[in-house]
Amino acid sequence: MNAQLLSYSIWVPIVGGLLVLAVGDRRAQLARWLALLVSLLAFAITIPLYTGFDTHTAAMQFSERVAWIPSLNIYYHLGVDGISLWFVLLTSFLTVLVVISSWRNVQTRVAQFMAAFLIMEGMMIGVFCALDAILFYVFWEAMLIPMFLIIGVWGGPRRVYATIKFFLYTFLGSVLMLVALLYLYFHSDHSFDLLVYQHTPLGMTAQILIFIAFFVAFAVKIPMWPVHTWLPDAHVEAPTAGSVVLAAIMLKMGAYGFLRLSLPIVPDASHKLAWLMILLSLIAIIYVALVAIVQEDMKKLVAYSSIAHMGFVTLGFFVFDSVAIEGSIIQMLSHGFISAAMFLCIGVLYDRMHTRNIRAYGGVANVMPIFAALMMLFAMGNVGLPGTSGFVGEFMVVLGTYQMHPWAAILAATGLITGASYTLWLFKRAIFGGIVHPEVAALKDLDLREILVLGTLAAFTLLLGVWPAPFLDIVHSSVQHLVAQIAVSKIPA
Amino acid sequence: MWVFDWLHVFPPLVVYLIIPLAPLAGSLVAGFAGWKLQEQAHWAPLAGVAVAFYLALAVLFQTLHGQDFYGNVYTWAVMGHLQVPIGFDVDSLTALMLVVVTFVSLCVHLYTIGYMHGDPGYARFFSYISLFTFSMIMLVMSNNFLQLFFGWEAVGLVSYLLIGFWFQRESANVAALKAFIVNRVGDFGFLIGIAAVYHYCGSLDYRTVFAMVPHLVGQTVEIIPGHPWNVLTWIALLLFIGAMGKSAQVPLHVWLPESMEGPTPISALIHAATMVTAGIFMVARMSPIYEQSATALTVILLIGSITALFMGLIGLVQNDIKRIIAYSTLSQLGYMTAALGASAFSAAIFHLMTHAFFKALLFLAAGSVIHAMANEQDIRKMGGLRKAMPITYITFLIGGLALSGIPPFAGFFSKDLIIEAVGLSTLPGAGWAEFMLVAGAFVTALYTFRMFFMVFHGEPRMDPYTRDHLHESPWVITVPLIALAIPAAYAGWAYIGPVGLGHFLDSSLVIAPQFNTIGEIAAHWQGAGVFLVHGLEAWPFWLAIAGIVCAAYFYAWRSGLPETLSRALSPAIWLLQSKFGFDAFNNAVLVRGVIQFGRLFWHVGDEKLIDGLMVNGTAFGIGKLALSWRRVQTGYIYHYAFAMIIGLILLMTYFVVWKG
Amino acid sequence: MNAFLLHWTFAIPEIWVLSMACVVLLADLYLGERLRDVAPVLTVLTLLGAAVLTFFEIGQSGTAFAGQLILDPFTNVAELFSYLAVLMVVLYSRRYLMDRGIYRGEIYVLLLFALLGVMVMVSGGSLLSIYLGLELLALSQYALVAFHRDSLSATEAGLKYFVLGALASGLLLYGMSLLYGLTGTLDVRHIAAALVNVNSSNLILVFALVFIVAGIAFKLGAAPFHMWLPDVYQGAPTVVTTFLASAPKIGAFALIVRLLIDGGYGMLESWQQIFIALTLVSLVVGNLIAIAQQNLKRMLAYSTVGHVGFLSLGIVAGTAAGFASAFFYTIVYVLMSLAGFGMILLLSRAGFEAERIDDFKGLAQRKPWYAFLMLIIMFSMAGVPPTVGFYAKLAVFQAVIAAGYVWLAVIGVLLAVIGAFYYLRVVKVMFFDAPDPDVDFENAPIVRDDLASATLSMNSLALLVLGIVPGPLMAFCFYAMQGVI
Amino acid sequence: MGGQPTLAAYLILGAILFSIGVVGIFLNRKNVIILLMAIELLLLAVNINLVAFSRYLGNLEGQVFVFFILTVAAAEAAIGLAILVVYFRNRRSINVEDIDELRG
Repeated sequence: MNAQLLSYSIWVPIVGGLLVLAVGDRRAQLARWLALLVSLLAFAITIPLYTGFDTHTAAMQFSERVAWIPSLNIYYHLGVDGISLWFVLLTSFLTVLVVISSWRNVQTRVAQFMAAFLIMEGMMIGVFCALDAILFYVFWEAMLIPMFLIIGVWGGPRRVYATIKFFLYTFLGSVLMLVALLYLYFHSDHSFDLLVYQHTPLGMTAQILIFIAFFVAFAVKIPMWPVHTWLPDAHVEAPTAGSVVLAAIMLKMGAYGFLRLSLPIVPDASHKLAWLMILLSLIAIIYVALVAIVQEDMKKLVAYSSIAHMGFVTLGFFVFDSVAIEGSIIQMLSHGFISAAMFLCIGVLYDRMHTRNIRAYGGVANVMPIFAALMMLFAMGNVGLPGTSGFVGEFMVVLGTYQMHPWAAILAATGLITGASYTLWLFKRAIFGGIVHPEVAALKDLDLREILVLGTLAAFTLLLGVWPAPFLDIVHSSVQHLVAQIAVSKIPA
Repeated sequence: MWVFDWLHVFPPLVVYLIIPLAPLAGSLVAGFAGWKLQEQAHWAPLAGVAVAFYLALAVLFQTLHGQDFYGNVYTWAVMGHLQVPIGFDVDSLTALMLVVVTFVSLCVHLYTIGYMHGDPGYARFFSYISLFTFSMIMLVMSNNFLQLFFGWEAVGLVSYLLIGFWFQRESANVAALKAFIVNRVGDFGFLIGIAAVYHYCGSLDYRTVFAMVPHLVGQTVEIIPGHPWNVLTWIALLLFIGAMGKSAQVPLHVWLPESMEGPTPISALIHAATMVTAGIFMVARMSPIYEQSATALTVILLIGSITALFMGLIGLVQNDIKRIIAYSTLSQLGYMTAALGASAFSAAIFHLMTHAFFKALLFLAAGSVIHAMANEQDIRKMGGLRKAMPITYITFLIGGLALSGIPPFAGFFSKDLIIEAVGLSTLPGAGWAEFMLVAGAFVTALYTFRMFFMVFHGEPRMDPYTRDHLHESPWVITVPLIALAIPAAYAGWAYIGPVGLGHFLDSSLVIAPQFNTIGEIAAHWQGAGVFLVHGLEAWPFWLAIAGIVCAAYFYAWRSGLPETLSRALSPAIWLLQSKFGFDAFNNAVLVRGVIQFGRLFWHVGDEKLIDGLMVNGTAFGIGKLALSWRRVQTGYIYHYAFAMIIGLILLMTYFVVWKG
Repeated sequence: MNAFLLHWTFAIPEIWVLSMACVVLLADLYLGERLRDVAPVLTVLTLLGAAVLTFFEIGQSGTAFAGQLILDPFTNVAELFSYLAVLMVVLYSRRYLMDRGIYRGEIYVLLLFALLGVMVMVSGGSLLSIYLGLELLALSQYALVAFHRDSLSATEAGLKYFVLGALASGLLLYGMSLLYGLTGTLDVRHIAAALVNVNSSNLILVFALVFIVAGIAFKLGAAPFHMWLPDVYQGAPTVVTTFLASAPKIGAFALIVRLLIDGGYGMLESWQQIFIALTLVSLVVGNLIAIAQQNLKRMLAYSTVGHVGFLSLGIVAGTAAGFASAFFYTIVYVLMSLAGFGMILLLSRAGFEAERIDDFKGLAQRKPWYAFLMLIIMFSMAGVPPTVGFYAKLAVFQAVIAAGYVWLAVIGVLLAVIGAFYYLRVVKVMFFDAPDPDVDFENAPIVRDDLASATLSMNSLALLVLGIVPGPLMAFCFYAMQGVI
Repeated sequence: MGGQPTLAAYLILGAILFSIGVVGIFLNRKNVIILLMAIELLLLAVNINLVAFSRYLGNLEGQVFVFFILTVAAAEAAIGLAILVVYFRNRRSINVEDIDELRG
């Protein structure tokens, strides 16, 4: 069992998803329970990854390697290290919550909905585990299909525009990555192994071109300014669960791509273009945060705030400091919890009121105190308050960035102010205040199921904030290794 | 002391741990079980804070005997090569702060039982104030910058929650938001400061950092290329930006007056006695850093004295009882900051302590008045309350005298010490600072007693119903008033020696010899009595007396005069009423600017340029292209054949012409 | 045994198909109306028999009839896939033809003759046999396209196809005649040998190549020789369109293998240039114009042009791996087209062709299974993993990058993105739109055809399964091409 | 000069005939029958080429090829005319400009 743990993590949800699909939409309740069971099982499978993880090595663990397409020398090669482990766990964990949270608010084509999420879970875990370039790419792209359907079928009024934009944008980004991967194949003695790529010597021009190709793919996914405009649309139209997965996991893939591909494979180009990445990250932090402030749609606001938060992640990568990179990883993890929670909170409101316009609310705290308290916690996480997970990553990134570029750190730290502004202004307008609209007066507070979902996320938000050490311990060895790797030039003498 | 002896059975760390955790536990109980406990929700927080106070006293006695503590509880995180623990640094400064914080907090808890009785958010309120106590304790006990920042931000959070406690009120929400964001501006600088500390010292641990400081002297940094700055000045100023936010120094003071939207106990606890003093505490704690930078000290000195005078001036034209006290708080914080600038750290802490007592007292007394007046806060609608509320009257008077610096009340000693220290300071601008502080003494007395006379003396101006229902407050309110009045009266006399002149705090502070103003005073120290007598001959005392006399003349005997005066001085009054335009500037430039830029980026940048032009434009262009190319497919055979032949010919031409 | 008849056994599959085509013709003629099903059943048996016969030939190689026919792994593999393609067309066809009153034996006879043409092209070893195979295929196709005699669009399509097809044959032939004049032989292997001595910048040779490539491009449907393709695909009965998009593409690919690789590999540099041009134009034209289409058949026709552009990338590479990947792409394209047109076939009813994209509105709610299958097909065509369409693109991109044409690969992937748009539109219509009440699949008279449905399911699922396990199919295609260079 | 025409002359003739055929296909806007004739012209040009080369090379293969082409051309013409007939039945016209139902 232990040997194929990663395969099980990937395929159990996919097969389970197909089973759910087979149950059919007519037996909705059965489909829900089965989906819950599968997601729990999948989560249980990933837990031994954590308990059995060796924190002292940067090597890949739980590796599997089988020939897959011999004609092209493609392997089914899986493995996790400190960088990817948390994202595997985050994915399997959040899927459970997503299934529970969609228990009642999805009433049409239930089996298809649940199946899409389970299948997507498997693929997303696949992205984080894949060590073969083509395998990575396959999971990376395949994941688009379920998300495309989720937004398109269960989404809001402009769902078609949003989902096609989402798909084409990300597709456009990733095809160039494919070209780069193929190019690498011919410069690494016909191998698609990502670990081999990391040791492939490359000239500067090649590195820069590859970097740009990777950049387009990952920047779209993260998303970085100026290729971010698909995200607010996708979020606004996606159903709650879709937004959760999109924000909490999918955005992380782009960042993960930088860590797994860009930095170790083209270190010299990364150094050379770091200024650009830092610039774009800062624009994301400042510009996008300002845009977030003036939003009227709650989801759009949180979507823009996601972009701003991911700006810290990319900023942390490109200062090449271990504190900053670890901070970025923690920031990604934390954003996984907090953005998921924020979207779930908005979903809770949307389920009751069927609008996301901030003006339609006001005074929710009067009638939904438990909800207001939980959302306050997540809002504070979003603001980056110490003691919540949101603080740790931003703090580390600023600390690390200051080492290299004090100005960048100073500009990034303005996120402290703008983040507080848009989040709390949202809170003030929607949750606080007196009740203006009669519909709000009729709102019911959270039920047990919702408390369970949000409470779990709250627990993790606090845990990661109060004691990030266990989370960081997993990451150290791999990040140290990565930093050492980036420091060495790959340009052939 | 015998009452603390039994604590020896515990390891010291446990005792230190219980100090923050007891209020936290109280907060959690009130928060989670509040809906069930209802009117009984106060017991757990009260007990928690009482325990903390008791232990804080124990710790104070320990430190009196030289038993300091410096150690870690657990490793918060290991980041790269940086290990960040959560730990405690307990020395005399911390112990003193602990006692002040827990004592005021205990009083406020007690007072709240009566004041907030019947409020639907009763349990929530207790949960918040206990949480606040926890945060503040974490802040003062911290032994590293991260934990300091944690406490720093956490008090900001609770302050936000408490200002917006009555979340149905628009004004409260706005005030809360403003408080948080302005504090964040300060925290922004503070965070960068911490990052700089880490950069130059490689650690966030106080002792390690302080040990590194001597090595940094003379190092420079070019944040703006071509302008080398002293590293320590840079760090010190960044950290001070944080202090400006928390301790409401100009220009980051704007949140504090508005924070009076919160319930009165909060104004007493947070906005007088504890949270706002965090900045003062922090600078004192970082004295090893500040002492290395004359530039930073000068900036601090000037900002402090500007705040002290000009915020006091605004207090003159306010009519809301709480706002007057709030502006007085700003002004007093200015005094403390100025003391820091003059390297009179112990004087600042001493004033912090006395101020905590008398300002909490004033706030609670004001709360008592407001309570009696059925939530009326406008002093123009009060008057003659002294008969109905004797205890409140007496305690308020004690607080007022202390605030105005009339001997032998606490404020006199601490304030005079500060003015004297600033007078001795050799920093550039110290003369101006001294002038402003001395002038401030007059202003302080004037606005304090204007308020005092308008509230308690003269004709009652409230409506008849309220007048008939005036009453003294219940014991849960008056007991804290009395409890606070005692130290407000005697703490100055009793503690100026040990606290104000620094023998007690010596171990916690570092003062460079060239800035040692307190040392100079201490060298000629002949006891509190002599200091008092000496003070009677100095300007500040007489100015304060003049202030009181003016106030009495204008507001008690010749109540028509202010009208005439204000007409005569209308431009000045207008300037004061508009609070020197800070709010107007912030709203018109900063807030509007941010929103305008946000809209610009959104509508023009995102929607028009990126989405409209690049994304949808590309899609639109491709679609157009497809439609037009489609027309090439005419359906006519001869066109199809023609296309084939053209293709053929082009290929042949290619080979003939280019390949030749 | 004389030299001419040496290895005549290599032609057994061709002989078997020819004989059986005659048998089917006669059987249908005499059994007439009463036993209509005899023709398709016999056809299926013919195909299975041919498969068995071909199967026995695997592993052998050589030439027969004095070099007229070549037997090598490519012959075997290409023929096997051609059988498979025709088999699926036959399995799909029955109900569609019945609904339109053209369920006659001739169509199966024509299919078998066309198949024979493909087989001869695949195994053709000389210009003569290749030409004969080509014409056999072409003439059968003209007849097939116009098979629905009462349909104006079918006959118009037939007419256009005929005229342009004849023109293309003429071009090809003209090129062949020049090649013959230069080398003095019709045998492709001798031509290859003779070309060694010809200066590669010989203008006549280059013209010959241009003409030949133009002919091939027409058969493949590469722009600018593609203009017949949309009209014919749209106008022909869908069964015929399905066929047109399957086996004949293998035949067209065989033209490349036999004429350009077996015969003209020495001239690689020259025709590589031509193919770069064709590839670029095809990619752009196919993928762009497809966006503007409302008719699904027509859209798939333009997408075919795009696919031809992609598969030509493998040919541009000019390496063994490149040709193998192009072949793999061809096979995958055939599988995808069979499924795509099969879907239209199955959803069509008497008096209703499910060929407008809007006809698929809300399919996911009415027939979720079909919608799911169509989803797979569309994503496979778009080249999104985990469908086999992705590996086809992967293989050609890999080959073209290996050959150093990174810029071509970049253009290719960008057009793949544009291409994805129109496939997505179909998915969008099926899954996101509400069903159109005017288009009612349920009320039209239904003749259940479980066999066809099962075939379609297998066909579409194969795209997914092959996407997860693409190794064997790819290995098979690589095996086929190993004997070629 | 004089006497036997050279190979080049035959090839030029072939090329001219071929060109006439091609031009006939795309310049003719009237009648489909003319298209059929133009196609025959194309094949004829090829045949001339092949025969000329065969003669010039002294190799019979080209002439054999010609016979096959002639046969195929006959079959092609038959099918072409058949299609034309069914088309005419449907459309009542064999005007080339009317064949534009399918386009775009």
